[in-house]
Amino acid sequence: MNLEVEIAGVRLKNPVIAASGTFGFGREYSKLIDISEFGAICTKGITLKKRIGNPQPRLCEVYAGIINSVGLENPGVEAFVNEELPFLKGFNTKIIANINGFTKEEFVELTKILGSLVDMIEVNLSCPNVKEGGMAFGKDPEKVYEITKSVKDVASCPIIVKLTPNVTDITQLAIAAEKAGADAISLINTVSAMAIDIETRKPLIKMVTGGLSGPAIKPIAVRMVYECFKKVRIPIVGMGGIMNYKDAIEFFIAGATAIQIGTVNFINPKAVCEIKEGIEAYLERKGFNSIKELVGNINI
Amino acid sequence: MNLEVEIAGVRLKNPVIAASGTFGFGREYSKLIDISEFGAICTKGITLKKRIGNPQPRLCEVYAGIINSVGLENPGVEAFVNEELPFLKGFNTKIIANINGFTKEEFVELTKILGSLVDMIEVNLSCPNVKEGGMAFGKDPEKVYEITKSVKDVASCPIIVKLTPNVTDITQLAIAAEKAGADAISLINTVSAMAIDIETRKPLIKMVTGGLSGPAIKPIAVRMVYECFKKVRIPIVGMGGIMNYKDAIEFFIAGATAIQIGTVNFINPKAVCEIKEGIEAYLERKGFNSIKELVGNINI
Amino acid sequence: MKLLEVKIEENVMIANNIFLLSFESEYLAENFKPGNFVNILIDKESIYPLLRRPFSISFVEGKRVYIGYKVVGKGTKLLSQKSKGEAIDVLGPLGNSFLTDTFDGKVAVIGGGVGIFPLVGLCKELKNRGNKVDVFLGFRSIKSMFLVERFNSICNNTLIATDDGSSGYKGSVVELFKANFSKEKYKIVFCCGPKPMLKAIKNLNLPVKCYASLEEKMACGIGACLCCSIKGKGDKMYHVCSDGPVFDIMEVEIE
Amino acid sequence: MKLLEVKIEENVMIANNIFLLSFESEYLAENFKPGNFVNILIDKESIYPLLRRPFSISFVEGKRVYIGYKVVGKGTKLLSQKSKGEAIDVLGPLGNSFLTDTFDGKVAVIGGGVGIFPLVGLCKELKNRGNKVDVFLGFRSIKSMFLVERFNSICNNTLIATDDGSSGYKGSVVELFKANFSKEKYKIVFCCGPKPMLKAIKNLNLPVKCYASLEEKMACGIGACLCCSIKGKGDKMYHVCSDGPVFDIMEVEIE
Ligand SMILES: Cc1cc2nc3c(=O)[nH]c(=O)nc-3n(C[C@H](O)[C@H](O)[C@H](O)COP(=O)(O)OP(=O)(O)OC[C@H]3O[C@@H](n4cnc5c(N)ncnc54)[C@H](O)[C@@H]3O)c2cc1C
Ligand SMILES: Cc1cc2nc3c(=O)[nH]c(=O)nc-3n(C[C@H](O)[C@H](O)[C@H](O)COP(=O)(O)OP(=O)(O)OC[C@H]3O[C@@H](n4cnc5c(N)ncnc54)[C@H](O)[C@@H]3O)c2cc1C
Ligand SMILES: Cc1cc2nc3c(=O)[nH]c(=O)nc-3n(C[C@H](O)[C@H](O)[C@H](O)COP(=O)(O)O)c2cc1C
Ligand SMILES: Cc1cc2nc3c(=O)[nH]c(=O)nc-3n(C[C@H](O)[C@H](O)[C@H](O)COP(=O)(O)O)c2cc1C
Ligand code: FES
Ligand code: FES
Repeated sequence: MNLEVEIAGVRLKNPVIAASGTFGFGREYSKLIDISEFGAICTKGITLKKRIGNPQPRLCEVYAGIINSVGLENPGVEAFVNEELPFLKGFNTKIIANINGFTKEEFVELTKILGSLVDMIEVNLSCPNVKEGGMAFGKDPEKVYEITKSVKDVASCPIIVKLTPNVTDITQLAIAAEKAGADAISLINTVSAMAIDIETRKPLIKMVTGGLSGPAIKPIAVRMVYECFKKVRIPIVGMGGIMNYKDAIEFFIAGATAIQIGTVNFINPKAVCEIKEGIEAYLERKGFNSIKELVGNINI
Repeated sequence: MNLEVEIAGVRLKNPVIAASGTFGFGREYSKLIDISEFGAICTKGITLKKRIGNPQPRLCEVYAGIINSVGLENPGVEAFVNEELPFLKGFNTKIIANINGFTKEEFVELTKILGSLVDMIEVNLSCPNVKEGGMAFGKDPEKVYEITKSVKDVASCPIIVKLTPNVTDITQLAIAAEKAGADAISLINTVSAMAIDIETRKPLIKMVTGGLSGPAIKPIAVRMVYECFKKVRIPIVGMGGIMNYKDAIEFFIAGATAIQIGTVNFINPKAVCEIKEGIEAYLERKGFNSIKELVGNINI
Repeated sequence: MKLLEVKIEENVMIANNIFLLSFESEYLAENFKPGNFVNILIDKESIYPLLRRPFSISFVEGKRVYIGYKVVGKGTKLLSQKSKGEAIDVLGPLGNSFLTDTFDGKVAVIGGGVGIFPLVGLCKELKNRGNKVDVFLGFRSIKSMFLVERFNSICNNTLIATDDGSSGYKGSVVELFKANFSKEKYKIVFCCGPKPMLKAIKNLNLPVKCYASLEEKMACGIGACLCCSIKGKGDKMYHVCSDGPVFDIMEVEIE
Repeated sequence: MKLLEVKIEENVMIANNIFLLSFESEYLAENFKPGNFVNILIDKESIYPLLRRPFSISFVEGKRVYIGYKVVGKGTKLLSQKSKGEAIDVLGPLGNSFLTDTFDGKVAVIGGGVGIFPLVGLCKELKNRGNKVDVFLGFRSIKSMFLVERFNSICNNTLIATDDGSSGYKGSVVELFKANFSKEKYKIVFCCGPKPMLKAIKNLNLPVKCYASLEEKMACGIGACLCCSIKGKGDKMYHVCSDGPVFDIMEVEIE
């Protein structure tokens, strides 16, 4: 069964990608599974300078999901390039660098540095856990356009723009990204959320609100992928709450060319293998010849 | 323990309200529980004319939630007044009429008819399951202002404005409603969502998308209540995924003066009693004298 | 109707993936009418599955209430894993019931798949009331048959149709029924089964009354949420849970 | 570290709400070092609880691995309901370990609440290496005590503190330790317990090295998600799951 997909000329041997921030730089999981199983690995969010991230607590569990507020802790782009990238390159998988700027210039700078070193860049315009940049930019279609355009101008690799679900109409962001020349969009980043410890009356996340991921957000993500699929022609990378192959199939039918899996890695590090096998068996059972035939193939 | 709360001069003997659309007009549940247990009952959404609602399927289950697309099936305001209201009036609980217009004039008309007959009116500017009116209005702060103002001009009872979570910034809607004279706001209505049957590749909801309710949306709802509490001074009626007293307490701490319970009624019709008892025991255990002391009492 | 906490007496597989579950409830047994269903909360703490699950009451023996079900998803799988003595939360009896009079002539009862379950209680009652009852049962194959012995002992004739012909008539149970209809001159027809079967029966345009028990996805099960609505004639809306599940087949749209 | 599917051998309550669970795993037993923990997936199908739950390996006997835990929420409740023979999915061994050398003098080990569990394995190993070990254990009251006999049989001295004085010293285990410290001239200190306890120990500004096993909420347990970060000196960030859980108490911020 042919699981190969193509995003802006980059061939992924299968459509399952490790979601940014849930897989580090691959090092840790490589001790547990063969990380070449992934079609691509999206790195932890990278910034120009090293960041120590947000204070504790950064994580809490809610009904069918988790809220996190890591706040882009990362060693900075230089350390990434020198210490992490060489390791990642040792695997037979594509590398997507997830970049985060606090100004347009930072996005441009990161793109210049990384463009020739990685297979693709995912421009994170949707991090809910930083005060500036991230989602603050990403909610405004004009800003999405502006940053995407600036990044594209200097990019020597394809650009994926990652969108936030915390907006009235995500298709406006998708359209803005497409117009600005994005090669693909990815969605959804986490949903802004909050939980309170009723014993202490304190928020369970120190920063008060954080990003909700996991099964709880899946129906929101599927809806948004479907909405965007109707509005843009560039490939969509879908994610949000995928726990198994059935969830993954929903995203393809809704219009995703590839998918990312995040939270499930924490629970089941072998999810990538199970999801790939499940997709394959499904395609065979349903008489499809390739995963591409499934993309957006919805019966309305 | 004092569970009484007040919204715009209307005293509810306790802060637990049956959420619109999940409790019909009280008739069915009255066979199962004493519906006077509720501080108030919010009716199924009422329109000027009878509506047959959306085609089947209208319901599906997802991770920790359900998606519905009832589409405001209801007998129309006249039948409500003549056939349902007299029955509801027989109980020792406040009555909140949930009204739905497809134009501003319809909202005004409904308010004129119902203002003197019920204790409060909840203006539903957030139904995701109709093409016109509802959420289409409710996403735009200016429309929220306009409709709220028109309704307030003719209202002879307090007005609650029910807000949609499917926006970039719900506080703008809250502020608009407050400015226009709303006596309270209620949130959240359901989250726009979608699920697909992978065997048939058909959406599990005939209208393709529907409204997500239940535990999955709770952390989104708590966040929005907290955001609005910081921005408006009128009382907030909080809801979204409340399954038990612990969930309810989170909403009070986040800033809700009263809460509504919806989906949980289907699962546990006695939830109202359990939640009230739980709140009471919590307040005692924590040394509070009344539920009012808990509202917005968060430790940041 | 009441909210009842009952203890499972028995929960056994009677065919491939098909289970028969029983519990004692005087209240349900006394108030049961054929066609009624219950809405079962399989696990109080569970948020997935979240909703109650509706199942017809198959039949009643003394205080003992029987439910038959097929494992199709998360909820029924969990239910099948419950053992004797475990508690489940049952809301019922719900819905209307089949018309069970003494009819002036033979009665035909048609069932397909799990739609067969509620027909046990119906046939028992029809016989109690002195009717002659022929039952037509449709299965995939001989391997997926269940309760046939029980129908045999209740009804005048038990006619089987299987898709693969491994038992009885080869083909649809509706064809089998149709072939017998003109011959037997049934006075009234009752049916329950998958939508294509009910549609086929409706399309026969029978010259006698025909009542069908329908299914729709349900949230409340008592008429409050309006999730289970179906269209009647004109703009009449029925709620399968409270106006049904049994309807005059000509009065409702079956899609 | 490996993903292991193990079968529960024993899962018994050893004090009020405190359980001791064991399973066989040659791999874990061989690779275990005191301080290591495992990340347990209690139920594969569950979406609530969703994440794995981290527990220290308490001690090892032959191929048998022991975990002790307190029922505090949804996950531990579910775990406590598992019985012998049921499978759980265990990821481990994770994290670093306590320094277990042969020290030139007495060793003090301090534990409070469930923080006592990992100290069993630690004390065993310290004794194996020929150290003299005094262990200080803090409990609420005599009723909530556990594993004391076991420590008695391992350590040179087992000193108890209870909040209500129902057994041993009345007051905090840190006070008890402090009172003994000058007298006994411990060469090194190891501790595990609730944050206030660790903070109090840190505030003693001991003239010897002190290592503490810390807890933070964890998602991955292996250093990938960065949810469990704590601050070191300057802007150094440590990850409790992979750089820890054992840290030089003076090197990390304990809030
Ligand atoms: C009035 C009525 C009587 C029924 N009687 C029986 C019976 O006697 N025996 C039996 O085996 N089945 C019966 N069913 C169908 C039964 O309710 C479903 O098979 C069951 O709910 C499936 O639950 P699940 O969690 O295993 O499946 P899932 O597919 O995981 O369920 C997901 C959701 O879909 C709903 N659902 C799934 N299938 C159906 C269906 N066919 N009809 C209505 N809702 C459905 C579930 O209730 C749930 O909300 C009846 C349905 C209705 C409405
Ligand atoms: C390295 C490490 C070792 C541990 N060793 C033990 C042990 O040996 N014995 C023992 O009883 N407990 C131990 N804990 C704490 C244990 O992980 C929690 O008590 C447990 O996760 C609670 O799960 P729950 O579902 O019952 O509680 P819930 O409160 O429902 O859990 C909700 C979430 O909070 C997390 N959580 C809750 N309490 C803690 C805590 N104290 N530390 C970290 N995360 C927490 C859970 O993992 C889960 O993600 C250890 C924690 C860590 C980090
Ligand atoms: C702990 C954690 C850290 C994350 N960090 C990032 C990040 O650095 N950059 C980014 O674009 N998304 C980040 N995300 C979002 C995920 O990539 C993904 O969009 C989201 O979790 C939804 O997918 P899931 O439900 O499969 O986890 C993070 C998510 C989690 C749970
Ligand atoms: C079946 C169903 C029908 C609903 N109908 C209405 C409605 O008519 N008017 C309205 O304002 N909200 C309606 N709602 C939304 C609820 O009132 C509530 O805002 C939402 O379900 C979130 O609360 P919950 O998670 O407790 O259910 C409906 C919800 C459900 C599940
Ligand atoms: S299931 Fe709620 S009205 Fe029928
Ligand atoms: S728990 Fe993921 S880095 Fe520590």
